[in-house]
Amino acid sequence: MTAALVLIAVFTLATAAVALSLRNLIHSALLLIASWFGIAAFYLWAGAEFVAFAQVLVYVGAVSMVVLFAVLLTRRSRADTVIAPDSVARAISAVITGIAVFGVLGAAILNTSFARLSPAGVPPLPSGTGVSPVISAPTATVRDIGMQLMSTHAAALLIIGILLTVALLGAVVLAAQDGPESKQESP
Amino acid sequence: MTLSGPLTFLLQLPLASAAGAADAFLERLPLVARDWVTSWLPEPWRWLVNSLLSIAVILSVFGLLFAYVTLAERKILGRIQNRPGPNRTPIPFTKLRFFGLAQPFADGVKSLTKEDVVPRGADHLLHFLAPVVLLAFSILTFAVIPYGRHLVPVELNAGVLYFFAAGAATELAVFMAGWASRNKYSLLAAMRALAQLISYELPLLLAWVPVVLVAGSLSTTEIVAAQAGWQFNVIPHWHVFTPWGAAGFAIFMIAALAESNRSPFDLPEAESELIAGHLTEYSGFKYALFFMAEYFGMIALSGMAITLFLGGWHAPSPYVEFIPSYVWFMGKLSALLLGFIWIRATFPRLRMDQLTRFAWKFLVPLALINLGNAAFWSLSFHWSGPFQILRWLISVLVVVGPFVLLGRKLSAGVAPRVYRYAV
Amino acid sequence: MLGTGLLQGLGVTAKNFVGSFHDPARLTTIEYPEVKTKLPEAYRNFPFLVTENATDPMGTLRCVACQICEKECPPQCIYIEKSKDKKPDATGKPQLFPAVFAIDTSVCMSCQICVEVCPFEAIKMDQVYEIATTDRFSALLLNREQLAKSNAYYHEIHPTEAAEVDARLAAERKAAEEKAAAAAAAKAAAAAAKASPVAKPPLTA
Amino acid sequence: MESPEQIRDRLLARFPGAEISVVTNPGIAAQHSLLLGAAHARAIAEFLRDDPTLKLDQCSNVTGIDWPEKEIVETKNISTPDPANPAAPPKVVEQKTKRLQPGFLEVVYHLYSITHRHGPVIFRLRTGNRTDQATVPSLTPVWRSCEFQEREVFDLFGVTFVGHPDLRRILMWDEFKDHPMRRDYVEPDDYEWEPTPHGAVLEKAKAHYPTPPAPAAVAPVKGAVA
Amino acid sequence: MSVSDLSALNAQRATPGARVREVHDSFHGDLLEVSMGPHHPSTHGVFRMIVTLDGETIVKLKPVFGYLHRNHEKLGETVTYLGSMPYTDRLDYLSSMTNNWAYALAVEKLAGQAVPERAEYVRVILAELTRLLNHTCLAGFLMQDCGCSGTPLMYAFREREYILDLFESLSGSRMMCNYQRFGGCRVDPSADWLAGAQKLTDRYGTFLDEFETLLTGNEIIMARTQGVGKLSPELAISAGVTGPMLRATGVNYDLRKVDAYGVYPRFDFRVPLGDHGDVYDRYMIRVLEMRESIKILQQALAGLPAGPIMDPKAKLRSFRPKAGEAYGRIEGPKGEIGFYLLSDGSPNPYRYRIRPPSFINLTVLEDMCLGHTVADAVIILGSVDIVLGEVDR
Repeated sequence: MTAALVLIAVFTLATAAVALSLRNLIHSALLLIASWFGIAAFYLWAGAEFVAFAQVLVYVGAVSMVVLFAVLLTRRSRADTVIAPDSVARAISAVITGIAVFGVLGAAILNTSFARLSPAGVPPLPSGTGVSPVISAPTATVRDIGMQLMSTHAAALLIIGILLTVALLGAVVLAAQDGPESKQESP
Repeated sequence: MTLSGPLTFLLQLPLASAAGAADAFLERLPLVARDWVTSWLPEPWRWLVNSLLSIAVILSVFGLLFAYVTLAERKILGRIQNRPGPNRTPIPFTKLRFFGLAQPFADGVKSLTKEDVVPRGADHLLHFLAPVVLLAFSILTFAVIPYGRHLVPVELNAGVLYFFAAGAATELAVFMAGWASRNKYSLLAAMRALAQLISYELPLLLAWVPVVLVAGSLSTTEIVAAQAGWQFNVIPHWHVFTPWGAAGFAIFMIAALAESNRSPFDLPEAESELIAGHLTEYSGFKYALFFMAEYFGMIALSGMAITLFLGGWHAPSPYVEFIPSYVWFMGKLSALLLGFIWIRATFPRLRMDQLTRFAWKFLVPLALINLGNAAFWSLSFHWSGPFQILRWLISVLVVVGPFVLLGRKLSAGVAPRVYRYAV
Repeated sequence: MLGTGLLQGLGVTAKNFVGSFHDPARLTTIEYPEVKTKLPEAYRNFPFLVTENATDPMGTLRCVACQICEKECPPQCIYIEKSKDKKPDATGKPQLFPAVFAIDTSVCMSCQICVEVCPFEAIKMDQVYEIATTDRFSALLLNREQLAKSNAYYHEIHPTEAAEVDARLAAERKAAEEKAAAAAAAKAAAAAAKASPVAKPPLTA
Repeated sequence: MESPEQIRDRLLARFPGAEISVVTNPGIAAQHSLLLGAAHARAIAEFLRDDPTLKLDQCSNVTGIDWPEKEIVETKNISTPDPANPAAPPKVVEQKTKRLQPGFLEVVYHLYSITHRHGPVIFRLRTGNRTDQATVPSLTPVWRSCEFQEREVFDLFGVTFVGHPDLRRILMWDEFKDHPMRRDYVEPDDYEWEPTPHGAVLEKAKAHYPTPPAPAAVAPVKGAVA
Repeated sequence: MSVSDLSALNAQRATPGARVREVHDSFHGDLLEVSMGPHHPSTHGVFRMIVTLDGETIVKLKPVFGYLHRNHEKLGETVTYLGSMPYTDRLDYLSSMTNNWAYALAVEKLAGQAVPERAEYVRVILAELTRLLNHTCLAGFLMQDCGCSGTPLMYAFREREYILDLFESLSGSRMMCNYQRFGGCRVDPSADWLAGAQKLTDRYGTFLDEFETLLTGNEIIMARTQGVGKLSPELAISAGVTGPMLRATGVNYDLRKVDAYGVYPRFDFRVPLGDHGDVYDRYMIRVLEMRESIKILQQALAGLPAGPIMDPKAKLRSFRPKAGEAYGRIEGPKGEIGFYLLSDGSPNPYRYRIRPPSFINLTVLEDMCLGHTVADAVIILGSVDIVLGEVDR
């Protein structure tokens, strides 16, 4: 049980760490995707089947493509090489951002009231396999998740939606600066 | 769905009950066989052997199916193109040809014995991993499809989601193959594959959401169960026989064509443009693995389409229910695969920008409208009598109207032309 | 409406699928080693040398080694060496014959020009096409003995053409014989006239 | 359509001082041509293309011809009447004069008018010699169809077209040295060795490859094989 | 050539045509240079295009050829006039009959050789059959380039077999016919052969109907080909583009009408013209031309006169035309195929030049491809209708 968790955690963290340290961007991206798989495995371990599959579907299926596209299409501009990796300002800003994100996430976790799980409720997992044939409880069904999202967390959902839309529009605006001359006549 | 009257009741009387069909010997045959095998083993081992057995059966059945789908594809393509197709491979050491039935094995032996060429500049690890990852994920998708009344390898609450999550990882392998090959054509193919995946993932997902909405579950078995029963004993309650279901099925199949890189969406391996796309630098068995994974993907997507829209393993009429459910499943699967082959034989390939435009400007809006249509359908389930006709009318209109309008927009500027002559 | 063209296309392919099972005009494939097409009479492949008599092929070659075909051959694949001595041909007239006659079939492009320019009807086009060989060098260089085939064989593969050729040759031969006979007669007559100046000249002249 | 003489006269009126002459074709086809000097060629070409009565808008064919240097022996019969006896037939003395005609390369253009549907109007440009003055003005800016054809003439004949936008070899590879369509071109002798009934090729190949690769295949004509 | 040179090239191009787009601004990524060919499935032989891509958009395209170069013209100078005839088969091996005819026509012009009427009719029949063959195959190849998994190509080849059977039973060879001679044709077609040709002519329209049902109205093909590879009539004329490609731009120029060679003026046929000059027009013009060819075939087969097939005065051996030069051209299926012959009175031509239509039609390949994608370049090349035997010679 715990061994599985340890395995998953080591896998996730190791892939993430190696992804950070590699020089080859494509390898990093692929390892990042591997670590997302680790996270999905963790969700599975915790019995959150829906979230696990959604994680794979969204992150591995879609976000990874965006990442790979970004890596492949971005031109290696001179700006990258000018900024030294170990400049103090960068390090400080990175630390501040990191602490802020950690603080927000930690606060969210601490403020969440988890339903009490009886030990029996934890699904029996064959150690190491990660996928169980039958998951009985806690059955947070799709219907429940939908209800939660549409009632309790409707505002958050809306805000996230707006944020993503704005980001999308921003990306479109950035990408559309191609100018009219390249507008290709299409049938 | 609920239009039941005395007539239906009378028609249903002489038929065997569903329970009777479920207990038929042929229906239970796979289970009986499995239990017979496991009965030789001590109790603690049985669950493990049970799972291993189902894995082995799936792999062998679909492996064989893959082999013969390739043969069928070549033969049907041949017949459509007015040639006999491969028919000369004999049974080894004999002169018996049997229409070339040994061809897939000859192909297999050939690809196994071929030299595995890896380009010098290639990323060897990724070049090796790509077919493995692809095949692994394609096989994973087989886990949740209900092949028969009692034949579901794994029952998951979020089975449909699992299926598409596993399927989504396959294009990653295509990208790995394209990128690792160190070939410009392969790289272009990889980019195309990524763009194609992003474009068609959305209509593919949106196409089955209505099914989940109506069936109220993400579990494949429950979705199949929701399609049980017949109208007047002739029209099955399959989702495809509703306006939203028909539209959803069409969208799903088009997106499935794109997801499995089949013509007319076979751009990542467009042979006239990109040689063999991401497969350009693959040879021998790795190539065969790619090939196999591609067909597995096609088979799995067809299986999912059957589960979601074509009533799963249900017989089309109670009069033919004596035929076991898995036979019905395989029959439907063959029909869909035949459709894939037929389409491949007929249609030319789209261009990249047309491909993405078709997805974003046509399929996605249609799928979204279809979602609303399904919502309307499920909210109006209690309408009856003349309202039932109204319900059908509205629903059909919601399908056909946007199709015509969007189709007109999509094909704007593209029309047959009239030519003038100089005498 | 969008898709009608595609549906029509599917209809056409379906029609061809069904048609390929029953319509011989659609499924035109012939399974080659077992079944072979009937070659049209005009079909040509590599050239061969016509001999009058199958029992003595080298003795009755029509070829008189005039080397016209060697000169006219566009890819220059014919190689001829004249004989030193003369041999009587079919009509009994002494003629040169080819001591060496080789055709490099790896170069020959089956254009039939040698046949057309030959004034003696000595070289004709063959119809044998299963001539693959594992020896790329000497096996593709056909010599006199390999090239010689009988006139009967020529009749077999190109009946119409061979009949025409034979008729023409027979006419030529007849004319030649008549000419020779006439010449002989004239000679005899001249001799006779010389012998007896009062004798009348022959009427057949 | 105007005859070449008429075109020449109009051209001379339009471009005074240009070198234009009519080259008569002695053959049965009688497709006579104009010989243009290099100096005015481009301007004349533009005139031919744009002139409303000619409107030769399509340059159908561009080709080179190699005229190597050759010795022309002209035989002249000089009859000298015998001064002593004027009544007698004059004495005929054959006098041979040798003349060395310098070699040059010629580029022939066949023009047609799609607008007026007439043609061909043929004109020729000549290079100064076959070596260092093998240049003519390029007419690619006038007719696009000359682009590849002039490259081909450059490649195969070695005529340099001044003003051609992209003058590279087109059919031979870039590293190739000679111009194969010239009449004094000597083919390279690096043939792959193959038995052939023709001695010349065989000798060349043998000279290039001192040891024949396959001893089994040396005999050019083997004995009778049934 | 670097990107900065492109503007120089553009400036030098006096004629209208697409311009090489300069992509050097900060937004665009590096250009990708892809060498398509010589071993590429869609280059119709050993042909190479060096394509510079911005993403998938073509910013530069340089055709490279010569892989099949055998100096055909030099060969023609070393053999007799008759000896070049079989070599012309090997130029454009899909249409050997029209190549034969073009060469025979040029030699006949050079030597002043008359051709009997029956031979002229037979030549028209064979040329139109060749046109059917060539255009059908082209449509098949073009659709193959569009990504039809071989189906239209196979249908095209099925019909081509019937035409090749006719060629074989007449000339003895399916593709290397070597049939025309100076002053007529080599053999006289028999009544059986003419009946076979009539049968084929009668059923070819049915085949074309089926072929068109499969392709012409197909939305994907229309979307792929309409508006792609546009060629303006001005550029087409200036670049010497001929044949269906020229007529697809709307220029009414068919040598069968313009030169009125052979007995073409006796036949009633029309010249289809396109208005857009794109790939679809080039495909459709060929299909419509095939229908006109069927009309010509019907008329020619009905009106075939009796008489000799060879001019009795024609010489086969020791053929030496008078010194002089001649340029003869006909409307081949791919465009104007012409032969320029220069005789110095010897048995071999002093200069033997072929005007290859597909070579010259390739001049505008880059202009048509700029701004389109790789996939379009493939079908644009397919619509030009090249045969490398003729391009490289």
